[in-house]
Amino acid sequence: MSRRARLLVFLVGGAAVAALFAIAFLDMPHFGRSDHLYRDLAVPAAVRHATANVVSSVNFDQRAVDTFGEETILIASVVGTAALLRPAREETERRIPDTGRTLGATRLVGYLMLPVSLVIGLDVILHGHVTPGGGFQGGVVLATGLHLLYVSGSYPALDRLRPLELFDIGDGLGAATFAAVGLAGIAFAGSFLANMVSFGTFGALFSAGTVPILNVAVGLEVFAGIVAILAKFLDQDITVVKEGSE
Amino acid sequence: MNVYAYFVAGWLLLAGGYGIVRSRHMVHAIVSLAVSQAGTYVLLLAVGYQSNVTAPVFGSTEKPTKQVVDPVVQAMTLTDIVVSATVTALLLALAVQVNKRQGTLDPDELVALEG
Amino acid sequence: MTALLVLSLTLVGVAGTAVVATSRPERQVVTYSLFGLTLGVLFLALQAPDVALSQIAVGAAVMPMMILLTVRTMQKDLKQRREKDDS
Amino acid sequence: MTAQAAGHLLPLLVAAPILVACLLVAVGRRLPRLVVDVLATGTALGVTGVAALLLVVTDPGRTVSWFGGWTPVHRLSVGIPFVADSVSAGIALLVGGLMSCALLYCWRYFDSVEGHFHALMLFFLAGMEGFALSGDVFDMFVFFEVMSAAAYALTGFKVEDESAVEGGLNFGIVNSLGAYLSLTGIGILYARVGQLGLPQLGDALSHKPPDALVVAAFVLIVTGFLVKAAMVPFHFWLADAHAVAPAPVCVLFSGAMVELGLYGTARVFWVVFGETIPLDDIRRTFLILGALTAVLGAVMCFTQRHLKRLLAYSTISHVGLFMIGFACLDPDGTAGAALYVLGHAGVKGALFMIVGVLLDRYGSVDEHHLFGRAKGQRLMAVLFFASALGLAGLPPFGTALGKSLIEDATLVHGFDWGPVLFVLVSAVTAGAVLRAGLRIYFGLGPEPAADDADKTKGEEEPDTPRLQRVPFTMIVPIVVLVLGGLAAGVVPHGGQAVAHAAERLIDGKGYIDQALTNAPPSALHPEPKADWTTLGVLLGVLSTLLAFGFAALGLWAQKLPRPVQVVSVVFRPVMRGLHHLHSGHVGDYVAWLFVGVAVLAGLVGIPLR
Repeated sequence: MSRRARLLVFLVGGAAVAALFAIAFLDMPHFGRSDHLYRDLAVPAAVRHATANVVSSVNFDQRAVDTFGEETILIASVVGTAALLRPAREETERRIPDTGRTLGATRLVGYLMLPVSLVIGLDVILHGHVTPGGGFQGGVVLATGLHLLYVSGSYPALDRLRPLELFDIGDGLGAATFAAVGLAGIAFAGSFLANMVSFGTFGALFSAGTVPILNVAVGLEVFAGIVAILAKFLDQDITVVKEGSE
Repeated sequence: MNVYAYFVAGWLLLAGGYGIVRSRHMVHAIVSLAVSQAGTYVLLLAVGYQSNVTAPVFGSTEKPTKQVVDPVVQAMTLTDIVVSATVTALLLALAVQVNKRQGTLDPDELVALEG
Repeated sequence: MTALLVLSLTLVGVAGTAVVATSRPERQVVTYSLFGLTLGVLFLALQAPDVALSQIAVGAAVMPMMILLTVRTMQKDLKQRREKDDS
Repeated sequence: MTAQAAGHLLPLLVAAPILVACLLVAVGRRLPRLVVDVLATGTALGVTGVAALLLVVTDPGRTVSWFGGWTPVHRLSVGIPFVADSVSAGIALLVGGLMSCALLYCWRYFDSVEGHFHALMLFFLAGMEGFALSGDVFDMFVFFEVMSAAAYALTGFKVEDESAVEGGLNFGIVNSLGAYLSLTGIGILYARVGQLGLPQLGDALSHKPPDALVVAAFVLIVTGFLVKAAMVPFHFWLADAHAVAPAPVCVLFSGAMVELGLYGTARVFWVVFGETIPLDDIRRTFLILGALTAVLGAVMCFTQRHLKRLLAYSTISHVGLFMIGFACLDPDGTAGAALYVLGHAGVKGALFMIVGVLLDRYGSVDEHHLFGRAKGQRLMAVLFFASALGLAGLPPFGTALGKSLIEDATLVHGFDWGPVLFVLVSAVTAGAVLRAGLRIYFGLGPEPAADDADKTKGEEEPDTPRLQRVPFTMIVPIVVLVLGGLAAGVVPHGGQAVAHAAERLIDGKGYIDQALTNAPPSALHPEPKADWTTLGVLLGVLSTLLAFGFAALGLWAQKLPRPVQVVSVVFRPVMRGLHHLHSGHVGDYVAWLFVGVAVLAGLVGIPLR
């Protein structure tokens, strides 16, 4: 279709969908209302399992299967990205020499920020069942922190800190731990992904049963997975070249 | 004002669709898709919101008796964000390869699949 | 509905439109990370700190980085292609 | 086996392939190729076995498992159930079986890149199993995305192939947008009900009037599923994705993934919306969509010369026929659709694999380029023509039994055009396949001109290094699939078992009560028909004969007398327009997607006002 015809088709369809949205939205309960059935069930359920962060309780206990699926999407995408961004037949990877071109100060910031983001990331993961955060958020913070090294201009330093095979292992291990905890639930508590460890005291670091264990597993998987994905994009930008062009 | 948040969500969904339809660059189309998906975040969180109550996180000091907003939509949105990031990664990876093979990412010039 | 909510919802709508209206991907990196930040603020206003944290980490850091790297790879590939055509 | 032990089988179907895939991700690059093959194929076979066991212990009732022990209290729960009835367990078995065949087919012959291909296949398997078994609407969305993410990567897996990566991109954008519309529908429904489990949702909506919110939620939720099911006008991505994905992946796409979209629609309709939206309304809507899809797919199929595109359009056309079976909204039509899906999965899977063999051996999937080149390939020719006849609906293939059941069901509802449509559509699609086979294996008809003016593009890179002879590991799965397609029609009492399964699927209230209160399943019809009828057999033979007629027409069209050729003067511009519509342009596809939502909303909503 021509650009004009395409726009016309979209405008017809889009206008009708907009109308559909409008009549549905006007029928919906108002924004800010106070009756939330699922909330009224989920909060007491979280309290029963001594999980102070109710969102974590929903994610890793009440609706843990959703998160299991979500982590599967993540690892499948990591593998998919790696497969799609592999050097094609006519390409090779070259090695980047450490030229030391970047300014010392920028590089210093990168090195200094690394431990800071490591501490923040780990804290977010380990307290995910008590305060806002969790395995996913902490894992992303860790992965981003590592890539500050790239932003500050030291790709070779990043490359040294990032033995990619180890990250593949971490990724697989994190996701496998989630599955294994789920299957252990069948063996020891009678249902898949059952929260079976002793719950501990509400609000304490050691509480919420399996929630923190799953948080750590997800943290490992997300950290390793995001690093692996970004590494593949970085490789495309920096190291993958057509044969003969170098 | 009671439904403003829902309409912002609907707007984002449609705007993203418009972006893909008018797109001149596949990366632009992929980012527009992510805008569409952001519409679903806004819708879900708006559905679970309650005025004048706090987040569903009690922390280590608070008693779990106060009223909170719906935690379930927040859990759903978290999943949704992960889906968005990972699907975008896959699509961008495909776009990188399309560009390598065909030397363009303008949908009007990509002709490997007509018929 | 508080003024903060109205304001952040409007900002999200405007920023999202801006992302779609930015036709060049290399500029979209900027508008998209701004959009990610406005979403993060909105989620805080909606009492969703967990979601806001993820959104800021993903929407304002990881996704823009992937888009940026994709754009740079494309520019590199196009340059190589042009050099090859010239020679 | 106790009900609780049977419940444990459900998560195993999802968790086991994920565990093995994680192992492949972690250490796949260090494992010898043979170990990767054995692990992956073994896992798929194991899943198939567990699914078979599940089917046996479930039949004829349901197996329910609330994860995390969150069993419902007062018909409400915070947890997620997996629910198997004979249909979902049967799909779990079908998916496992197809995946086993596909993985065996790639044994040692497909460059797996450090085990990545096998890991992706296993994630894909887990996603499909989870989607089939899940009893929670948001969880269905999650597993929908699991299978999608793996599917996008598998489609573009051959990165050296320009069209492969582009096909993957179109597929990804259109399907993702569909999924986000589904999620919008889920959000809208959640605002009303405050639950996400299918049984709780159905419980809350039952016997309420279908107001605007309910209709909008239904339309949006099924949009994502119908995109997967490639209903017109959501179908554009399918031909692109099938044309470029590796052959063993196409087996899964055509045989199971597309059908899962239809299954999702049926499941959500019967459990959640079955007692609010009037049946007549839904029946009319889906009959129209199904018939349109069947006809458009058949026409596009007949005019292809790229073999994988040809088979892809045939799949679109057949999904339209399955949709008509579901749209009868009765046990017979549903049972017919289920049998048809089984038979189709076998023969279509076999055809994709045979085309894969042609590609590996001759480096082309173009019908004209392959003219006469496979003469003397006796075994492959036999398997090819057996599958083509199965596609035509020749008794006793499962396709023929399914087709005949749906034909009966359409007549019961007073749609006299039903049998005519079925015979014609299956004859045209099978005719296209037969025409290609007669050209390739026998060199029949005039040799097509070598010009590539009307050549449709798609995959051209072979899956493997050129084959000198077809290895045993490729022949076995093809034979198994053809026999499977046959078995669906000849297993004694198979039809009745499927009819009972269909009765369970459409019993939404029974699903709700059993999931929420552990109520025993209701009694089934003691003597379901679901068997061969004389009329059905005759119509099956007729469509096969007509298929040969269409094949001959395709081969010798130029030799027809002039007056008859005038027809093509009218026909040709229409065809050119249709081909032009299938442009490979993602913007077009998205524009049509919105039109599709609008049409769906109009068909469902306007008569209810």
